[in-house]
Amino acid sequence: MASGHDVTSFDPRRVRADTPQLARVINGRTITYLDSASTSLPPRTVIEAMSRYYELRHANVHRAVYQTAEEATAAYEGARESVANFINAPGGSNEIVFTKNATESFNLLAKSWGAANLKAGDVVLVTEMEHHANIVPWFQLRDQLGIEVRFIPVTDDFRLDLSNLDQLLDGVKLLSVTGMSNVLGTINPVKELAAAAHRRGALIAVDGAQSVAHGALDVNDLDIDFLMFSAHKMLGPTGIGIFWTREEILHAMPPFLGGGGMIADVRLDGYTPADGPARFEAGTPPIAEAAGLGAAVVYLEHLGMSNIAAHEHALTGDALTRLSLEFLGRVRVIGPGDTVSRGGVISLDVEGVHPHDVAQVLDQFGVCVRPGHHCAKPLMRRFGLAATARVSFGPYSLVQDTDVLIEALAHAIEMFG
Amino acid sequence: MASGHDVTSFDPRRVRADTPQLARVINGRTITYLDSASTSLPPRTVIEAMSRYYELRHANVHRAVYQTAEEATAAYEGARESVANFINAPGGSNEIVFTKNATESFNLLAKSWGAANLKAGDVVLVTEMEHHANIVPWFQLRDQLGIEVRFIPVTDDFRLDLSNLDQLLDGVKLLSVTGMSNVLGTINPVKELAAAAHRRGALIAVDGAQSVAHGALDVNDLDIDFLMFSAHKMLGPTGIGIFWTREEILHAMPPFLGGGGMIADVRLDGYTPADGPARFEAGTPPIAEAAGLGAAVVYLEHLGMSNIAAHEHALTGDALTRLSLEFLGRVRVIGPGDTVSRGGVISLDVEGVHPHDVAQVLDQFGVCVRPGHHCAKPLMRRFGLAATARVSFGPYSLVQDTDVLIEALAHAIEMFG
Amino acid sequence: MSNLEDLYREIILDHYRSPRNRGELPSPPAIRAEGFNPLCGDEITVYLDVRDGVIADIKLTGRGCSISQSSSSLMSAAVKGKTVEEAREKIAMFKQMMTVHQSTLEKDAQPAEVDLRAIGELAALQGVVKFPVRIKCAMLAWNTLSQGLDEIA
Amino acid sequence: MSNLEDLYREIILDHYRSPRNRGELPSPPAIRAEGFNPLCGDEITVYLDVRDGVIADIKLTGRGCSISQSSSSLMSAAVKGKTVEEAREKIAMFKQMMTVHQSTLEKDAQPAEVDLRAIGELAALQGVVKFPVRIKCAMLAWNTLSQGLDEIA
Ligand SMILES: Cc1ncc(COP(=O)(O)O)c(C=O)c1O
Ligand SMILES: Cc1ncc(COP(=O)(O)O)c(C=O)c1O
Repeated sequence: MASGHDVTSFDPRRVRADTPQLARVINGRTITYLDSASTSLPPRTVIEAMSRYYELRHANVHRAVYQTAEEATAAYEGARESVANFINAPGGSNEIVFTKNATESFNLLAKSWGAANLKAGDVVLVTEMEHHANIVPWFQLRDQLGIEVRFIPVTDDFRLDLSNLDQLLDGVKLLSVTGMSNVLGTINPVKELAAAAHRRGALIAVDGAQSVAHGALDVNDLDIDFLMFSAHKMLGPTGIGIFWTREEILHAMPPFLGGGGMIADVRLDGYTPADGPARFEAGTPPIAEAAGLGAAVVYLEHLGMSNIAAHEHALTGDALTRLSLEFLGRVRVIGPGDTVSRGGVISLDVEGVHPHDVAQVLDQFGVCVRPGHHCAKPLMRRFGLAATARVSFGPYSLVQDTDVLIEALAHAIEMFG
Repeated sequence: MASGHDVTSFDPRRVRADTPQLARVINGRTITYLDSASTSLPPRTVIEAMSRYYELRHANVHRAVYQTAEEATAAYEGARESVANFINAPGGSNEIVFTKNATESFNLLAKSWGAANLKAGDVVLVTEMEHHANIVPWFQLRDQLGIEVRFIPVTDDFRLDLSNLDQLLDGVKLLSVTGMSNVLGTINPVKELAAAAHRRGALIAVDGAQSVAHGALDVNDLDIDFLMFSAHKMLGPTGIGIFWTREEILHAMPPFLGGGGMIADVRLDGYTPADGPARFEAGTPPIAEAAGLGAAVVYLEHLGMSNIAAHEHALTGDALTRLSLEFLGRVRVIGPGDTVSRGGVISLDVEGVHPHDVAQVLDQFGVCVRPGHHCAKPLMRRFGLAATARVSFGPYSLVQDTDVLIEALAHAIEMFG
Repeated sequence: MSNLEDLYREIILDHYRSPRNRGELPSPPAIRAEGFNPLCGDEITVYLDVRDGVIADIKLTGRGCSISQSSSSLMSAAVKGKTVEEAREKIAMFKQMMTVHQSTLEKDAQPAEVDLRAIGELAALQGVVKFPVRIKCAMLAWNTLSQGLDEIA
Repeated sequence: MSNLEDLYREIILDHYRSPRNRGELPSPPAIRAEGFNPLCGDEITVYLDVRDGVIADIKLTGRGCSISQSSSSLMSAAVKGKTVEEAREKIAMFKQMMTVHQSTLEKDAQPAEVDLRAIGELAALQGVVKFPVRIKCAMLAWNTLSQGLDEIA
């Protein structure tokens, strides 16, 4: 394990014991969950935070004076505080908007900030390794406003090709980049990219969907301007995402979705939007989900983010080594082969076995991996692939998971060999 | 009770026993929950459906071949089927889009269908009793496209003034109206309005947020074109809403939010949207929430929608009578005084006591009512009010709730008298 | 009901039932400031007749709950005849009473020291801090007064 | 592993490893139809040389999983030399095998009657119905063939 991690009681076996689904038996074998990049498995404390919420204090938030509604509001707003602390938002909870998922957060970025601040010819710079969530909203804005969407290429060794960065930044108003690729595992140099963008007068948005749960993400230290992520990838529930930006930027953003809760006044002839995060939270928000997210943050902080990162780093290094030793080139890793600036996502291309078939055979061993394009089709095309079989780790993963993975992979190869 | 209700085992006391929060003690008294119009309290079966989902089969949906992912997909798609049956969607589950709440559903209507089908000068006809969710998105579209937003007035006896309907429908492309007012309790004649709109070549959208949980809502029988509602008002969870429209309309609607899951292809130079409901479900959807919603539909169907309607109707009649007898005019009902075409929402204006103070005093008795403008400011202005204290019933409400309400109201009046 | 009596002290109910300094002043010359609480619809308009640095007269209109209305009535009584300087001090003190208490309540610490004599009748509003959603109601009049005073050139 | 062997029968693996009728035909005159499964990226292109109502030749290119590839190989073998009419019957039969089984599985009813002799080797794909997400893979080639046949004027 890497040194320098927090001195807390981190023990992946304890995390495993905390996670009910990991006790499940599938096809006669205990589940081997290797799909955390897709969605993570919540610990009991998160599940119970939501059950307790519904059992004791479910009520609509805001504007109510009775006790359960005050408690529901406290749970909802408390989660906002927790998230603000978790990412070290300089302006605190006033900078946290709750959405339904990271994808909605990107749409908020494009359709509120983008529509108000970009005009024909302005450039949004993304990368070839982005998730569709950080591509399609920009294409939509391009179709509407005539902006240019430019891509930073990816090198043959699965890193951003930054050799022409200065040129690529020409005319750029926003650089929007993933903190970590959900296909390659590559961790991008966000701090350096932020500095480069700012030098050129551009803002920088970071897709934190993959990075935020696997190592501390400090928006203040990274000096970024926007961060988007989802609770369900950080041991939290489905149905809630996060949009962060600095208070002064948020303050100037026009409303996106319209409805109750986001207004200061509505008349027969028009409306006045509310201030602060409320402006972007139209309708009844994901209240129980916020309670679950709050519990997930507490749990993650208890584990220690650097412990989680170190643990996943160690698992990844071990798996990369063993996959290469066991299968002698029949299993190709689509992503960096070493563990430098690399997270716990390992995309596999198994010679002669389609990813769907890999995943199907693995399922018979109770092993959960995801076949497909992982919502990153431009990246898949870049490497001439239609799909990969993706393995990904979480804080509850153990070396034993890799043992079963390798056993099952060997079976798949034999079967189709 | 009204006759003609389903022959099932409906017993509000059983519903109450099924609802954990109703056992809670607040300020020394068992809770009296009279805020179901704001959000309803889920029964144990709904809460457990979600816990079980997280404990056993949480996984991202679609595109996965392993067992828990198939189960998660089945839960998610199964909820779509259940909802389609629940509202009798003629095209089945292909017509059901899951959003985050009714408000997002309205934004989808305005920003996808509306933006594609309306042009400057076209009229969207709403009513003075609409929730902001059915007003603000139209104002946003007006600001963008120059459409006209027109209002059907409300009469002094709290009904839609339809005397000039034909004139009001002039130039109208869409009539968008609430099935039931969340302030007045007024139930609108949707079927007649649908016929009138269609005669004039307009489509009709219905805000089902209040109506859908309190009586059967059959889109086929009503002959409407769009329906929007939220799970959390029908004993389901927060974080999931529903958008329904007929398949041929849905098929022609352009995408709204962009991202993963809503595409058929993404290239470096553009994208091709997916078909069907998927086109409007960008990003990881509310999966656990769909499981909860599915359980809520099963539970509601088991109770029998017409039983619920009859029960709430009886409670409302009883409460209206007793409020008028007990307080001899000091408590004014802002809404129809009888129970004809009227649901279980009773807005109160207590002479000399501000709604906030009413709610505050009631809280001391464990009574939960909501003070405020209920996201219907145009309606409040229509009646010269800033706020009301709103009482609303659910299937678990009992006459005893009204007893406590009256006791607490008497105390409030005495205190401020 | 003890909590409730903390909130609705007799002085508050009295000011709510018989608000002091209701009415308008011709403006100009009077300064006119409007306050609005979008969450609950409370509204208040403050008219200030300031001469030689002294609030010679103050009038109020508006509507809202007992807390916002009694707070504005108490406020008007507290600043009428006072210098602008003194009024600003009262605003600061009142804000402190609302926020300091709130945070000490949260942290279970000792109540901060607010000079109750200097606050006088306003102390009746202390109970509000136990009801966080109502603090905005109590603050509305004071924020509006503050706005009005800022308009003095 | 019994489930798995139901899915991956030896015939399927054989057709996957040694696909029949791979290649292209000059088009025109051949009919060319493309199929695509956006969910998993499976692609297939079918070339049809139809003369006097008979599929004189058929060639396929594409890539995808063992199910989609073996299904297309089995399909090409099943329709080559057959009349368009007969090919359409095979398509209908295959669709029935995939959907009927699916619904009977769901309802725990008796398997519907599919004439296994008429289906021949294609019966090897029966196991797919137990894996609902893979049915799309098996159907891809057939849907694409159907598209191609529709293009015959
Ligand atoms: C009539 C009506 N329409 C729309 C809504 C909006 O629902 P949601 O807040 O769940 O989006 C509500 C609930 O507040 C309502 O009562
Ligand atoms: C890098 C990345 N960005 C964005 C997303 C979108 O997240 P969500 O589906 O929760 O909106 C994902 C997850 O699928 C992801 O991995």
